[in-house]
Amino acid sequence: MRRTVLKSLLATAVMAATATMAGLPAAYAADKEIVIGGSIPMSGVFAFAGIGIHAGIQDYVRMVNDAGGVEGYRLRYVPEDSAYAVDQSVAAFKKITSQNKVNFYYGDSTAFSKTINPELERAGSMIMSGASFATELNDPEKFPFQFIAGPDYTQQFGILLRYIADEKPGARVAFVYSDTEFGRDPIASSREVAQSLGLEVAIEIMTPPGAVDVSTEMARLRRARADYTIFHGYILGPIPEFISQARQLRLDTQFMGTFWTMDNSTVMQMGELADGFMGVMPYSYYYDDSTSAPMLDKIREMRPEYQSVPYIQGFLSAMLYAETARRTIAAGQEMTAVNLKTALNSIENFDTGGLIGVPITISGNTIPVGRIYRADIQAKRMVPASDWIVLE
Amino acid sequence: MARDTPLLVSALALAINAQHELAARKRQSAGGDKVHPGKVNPILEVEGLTLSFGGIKALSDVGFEVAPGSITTVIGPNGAGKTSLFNTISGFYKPSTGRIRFEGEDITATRPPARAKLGLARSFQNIALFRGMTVLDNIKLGRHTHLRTNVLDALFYFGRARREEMELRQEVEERIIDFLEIDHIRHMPVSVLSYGLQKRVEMARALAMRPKILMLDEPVAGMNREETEDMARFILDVRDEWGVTVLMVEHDMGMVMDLSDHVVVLNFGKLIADGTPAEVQANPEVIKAYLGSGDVSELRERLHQTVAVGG
Amino acid sequence: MRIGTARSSYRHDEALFDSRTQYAWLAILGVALLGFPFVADEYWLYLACLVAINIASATGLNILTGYTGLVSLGQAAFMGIGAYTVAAFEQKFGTPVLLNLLAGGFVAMLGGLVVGLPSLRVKGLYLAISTIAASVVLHFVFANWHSVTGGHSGITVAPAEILGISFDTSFRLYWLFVPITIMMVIGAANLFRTRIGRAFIAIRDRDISAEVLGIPLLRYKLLSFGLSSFYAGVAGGMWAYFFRVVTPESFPLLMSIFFLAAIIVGGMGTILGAILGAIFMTMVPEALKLIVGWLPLSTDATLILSPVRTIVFGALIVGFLVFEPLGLQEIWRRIRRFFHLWPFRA
Amino acid sequence: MDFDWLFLVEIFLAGLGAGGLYALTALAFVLIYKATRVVNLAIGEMLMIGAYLCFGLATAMNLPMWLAIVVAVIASGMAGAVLERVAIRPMLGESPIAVFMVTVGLASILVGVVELVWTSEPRRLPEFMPNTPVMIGEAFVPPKVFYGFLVAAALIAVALTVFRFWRGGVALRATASDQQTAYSMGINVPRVFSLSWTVAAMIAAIAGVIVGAVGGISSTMGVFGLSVLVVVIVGGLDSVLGALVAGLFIGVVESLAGGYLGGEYKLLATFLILIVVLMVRPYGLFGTHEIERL
Repeated sequence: MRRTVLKSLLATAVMAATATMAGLPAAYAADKEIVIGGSIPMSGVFAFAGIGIHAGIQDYVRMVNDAGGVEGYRLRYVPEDSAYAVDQSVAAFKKITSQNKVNFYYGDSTAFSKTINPELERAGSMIMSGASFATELNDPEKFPFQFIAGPDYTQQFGILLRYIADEKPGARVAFVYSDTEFGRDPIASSREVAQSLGLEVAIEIMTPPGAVDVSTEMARLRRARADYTIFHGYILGPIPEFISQARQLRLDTQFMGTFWTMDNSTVMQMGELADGFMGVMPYSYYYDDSTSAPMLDKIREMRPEYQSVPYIQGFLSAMLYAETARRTIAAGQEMTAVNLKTALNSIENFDTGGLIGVPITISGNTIPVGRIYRADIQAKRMVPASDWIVLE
Repeated sequence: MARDTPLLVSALALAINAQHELAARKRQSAGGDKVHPGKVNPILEVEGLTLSFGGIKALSDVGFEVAPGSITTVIGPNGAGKTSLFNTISGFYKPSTGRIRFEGEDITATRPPARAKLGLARSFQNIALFRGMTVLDNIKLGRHTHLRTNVLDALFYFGRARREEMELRQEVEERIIDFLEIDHIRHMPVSVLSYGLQKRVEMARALAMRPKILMLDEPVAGMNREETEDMARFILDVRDEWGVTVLMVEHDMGMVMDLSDHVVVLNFGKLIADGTPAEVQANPEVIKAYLGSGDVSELRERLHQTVAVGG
Repeated sequence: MRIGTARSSYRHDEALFDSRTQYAWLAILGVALLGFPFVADEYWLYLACLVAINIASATGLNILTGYTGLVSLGQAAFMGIGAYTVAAFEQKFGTPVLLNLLAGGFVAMLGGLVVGLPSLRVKGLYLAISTIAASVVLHFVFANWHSVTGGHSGITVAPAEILGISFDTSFRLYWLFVPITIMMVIGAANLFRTRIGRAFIAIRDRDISAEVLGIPLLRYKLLSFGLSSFYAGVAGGMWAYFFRVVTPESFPLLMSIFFLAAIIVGGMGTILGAILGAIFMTMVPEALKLIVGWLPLSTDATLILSPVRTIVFGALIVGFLVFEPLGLQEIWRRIRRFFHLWPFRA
Repeated sequence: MDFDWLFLVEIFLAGLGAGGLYALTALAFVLIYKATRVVNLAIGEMLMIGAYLCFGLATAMNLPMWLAIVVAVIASGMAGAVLERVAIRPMLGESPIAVFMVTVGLASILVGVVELVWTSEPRRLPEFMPNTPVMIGEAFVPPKVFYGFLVAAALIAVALTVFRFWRGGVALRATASDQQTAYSMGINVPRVFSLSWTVAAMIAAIAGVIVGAVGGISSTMGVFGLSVLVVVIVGGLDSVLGALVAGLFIGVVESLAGGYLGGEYKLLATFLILIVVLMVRPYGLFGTHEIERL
């Protein structure tokens, strides 16, 4: 008697445990759906980007579903906060992929993209993009199921350098970057790019993470007499201090930045110092109305207040996921990683509805397009300083 | 100061109570062949020891010998340098001059762990038991230098480690724990023990070190009469049954005069007397040192009381 | 209600587990560990592997900090040495997995010995700070010794392979990591049944007295450093096989603090403490996520997750130190004692 | 090519500027250590709290900058007192290592609180220092660094004077040399504890505002505390003079390493110095060596 009670108790416990672990959400998984998973850095040091990315993906998914989905499939977005920590991102990935049949995944960092890559190859059922623009990821051999929804960091430098070479042939440029993987990423390769464009790299200055005072670096920068100074590997960090000291010294150099520095709110935080600051941006800003951009109109309709560039990036990522899925389904193929990636790479002269001002083509793992913007402190906006630049 | 007064008090008490059990035991065990320092090869020789801390001399030119099988006691008023002397002998302090010889070998430059291995074991004045361990582990720790277990043995707990631990356990149980009558507390953490028991565990640990010479720093300080007598009995037994030489620092003059074969007196870091208990008691320097260090009239008064009670 | 068992021999008394009840529980634990991978999904297996790695490293730190009393804020850096060694061995020589893990342990041990060298001259907090210095120096080496460490982009590690089986899923890695961790934990437990463990505790409790009792301080402090960093090295090696990419930023100072927190929360100087602490601290972020998910808050609730986690992390350290310095294992012990006597005494 | 002397002078001055801030923060650290024997790893985070309070008051509450600084410093002092009462006082008599770990936990809590209130996005303090370049001879010194140094130097001078002549300072020194004796002499030791944390938090807050003005504020600015840790170890945990000398020294060394070797060598250089000092003079250049007893 007692034994049977124990047995049934045990059985219940085991069943309960199994049910919890197997994850109940899978229960309502319909067969006609496309799942977008995401390790989104909604908290932690990268939260400002994560929040935007999250909203962007969410909005696009809602928009598509409201319009009837993709070829009869509904999009489902399953995000999980990663706090921008690799172990938690991976935990989120495992959790989401074990409880859902995921087709697309959004990762939060270079480290995560690299860590999860073998897992992607093994799973062979999904492709991934993310918040990382690392040059290393732009290698279809090593990262066959990943892509970057924009230009990688070296390409961003390439766009800046191309602009510089056009504006002032033979100019001297300085690279100022942080001592992180992020900061070091494009430096070595861009040195060569600069050379091939006939530019001279006057100095490369690395700043330690969390550096407070940049006077020492400024003393070096000043002596390099660079015409252009490109910052990379920072969000905001020491950039304003550099600019402020340069102003005091009446240093004649044009300061420039890359994607993560270039959000409107980030640049405008610099206040007066931001005036004339330039940089590369692969997407149109929320308020950009220079050309007709139906997608931007829709975004502005959904969200009347300013949306950050990570929002646009997330939105565009979701758009590319959907387009990839559409092409795969339309071709009557199964949604495997190989087929999805092939479909993605078939995207050519694709109209993003103005998110990027020119039709895009995915070459390799990236979209090598961008535009130079300049900060207009009166309008508190970034205004285009060049046309769209497409790298070959 | 107060702790020094028992000299005369106890000496008197001793004189009155000549039938004291311990005294009887001692006479019995020491027998007729009273040990005379210098006649036999000493087990420990201290020679011209000087120790200074930033100009202050804790010991100056101290020299004496400890005969094997003897019970030698170092006495002296507070701050006389007794514990400094112990610390120097166990190697914790480095003397500026002088040497220490153990069984004829110069160990002045030997590191403390090596001295422990040679057979110098000690207890501490302010009890240095390891509070995070049980009584048993504290005692076992004493055997450290005589065990061979290395890291690999230990991690796998195979062969040597297991064998050694078993042998050690057996020996500790049978020879030390039983001997010192602490079997009831063997699994207790030392921190919950009474002062007297802690002192006893410290002695057990020192015994586990396979000592040739056992150095006890105030073994009965703070104990009541009964505990003191137990401890005195253990000290005698250690000498008689284990054949271990004892060197101790003690304030309880009754016990000192009872147990010791040989007494060394320090004052202000200097050796002022060195001889049998009787010789030392009669030494005017010693009396002066003790009287000079306290309130003479108070001492007299207490002497009177003791006599009154004793009589 | 349980009745104390009479011990028949010293061997029995010296055993790690002595009562029949304990063996029964051990058997249940064993069955649970064996059965777990078959009922758990990928996510739980992932967490199980992470917990195993963290237990191994926390146990190592516990030897050094919990038992020997030498505070180290370099545990993550030593894990880094192990991880890089494994990655480099795997990449350059393709040697067998277990050998790589051992090599990771040994190289980390060498690092530990060097860092431990100042431990005779400096003590306590000075030593803790010199381990921070070691972390900084090691980070620099990881980031700048390109030919071996691959600089900032690090090394990608091929999956562990034993007898043709590729350990590329959490399910398979579970069968690699859990036995290794169990062996390491048992090793640590054994250590404290012998003279070596006793010497460590003696050094922690009163190092100078220990010296007079025959324990050569420098040798044993170094030994403790060496063992602890060996554990960290092996754990780091497992980490490398688990995350499959090793970069200088994989092993931040915060990770060292995490391990210190784990042994404080779990209970310093007990084997069970390191285990409980590592499990607890690994699960806290996940649990917080669940709790925030359950709470009827708006979707923006996740935005406060990271700061809340940081606060909880600190609060756990402070809370345990102030209110329960003996850690979770003491709470566990009290619960057990309660049930031993139950229902006769509450 | 000629040796660029001006460059050397400029980075030397920049180093002194940073060193002044190190010295100031180290002073706060030593103050706590002397009075309470607590090695406070949260010193960098106390700095951060001061800077963020100032930021919050100046932006959200629109206070003028000078008032924001004053209020932030006072509030930081109160926060310091609270921390001491809640987390440090209960640890009286515990091992120094346990107390040290408490400060590690406190550091984490403070970071979390800042991220909760202000998010982890980096911020900039409103400009409040003169903006005209400062030239010493031909060498350019960034005005913020220059004025930051002046403020640090002035504060250190005030602190030293107070420490020397004011009654509370005397009590503090007495407590520092011997808690028991101080107790028996009728000094209110808990009050001294509380006072030292309050004052240290206030000093740290000022340092935080200056550091924030120079380099911006973020929830990771507590890293600054790591360099300060090196400073106090090199100078000797209990030596005010050591904190000052080592502060300037480390500042200059970091600057020289950054100027001539590159940014990645800054932290490396300071920590290598730390290791050398630990090996050669374990108790720092000016610290007191405690005699061990058996």
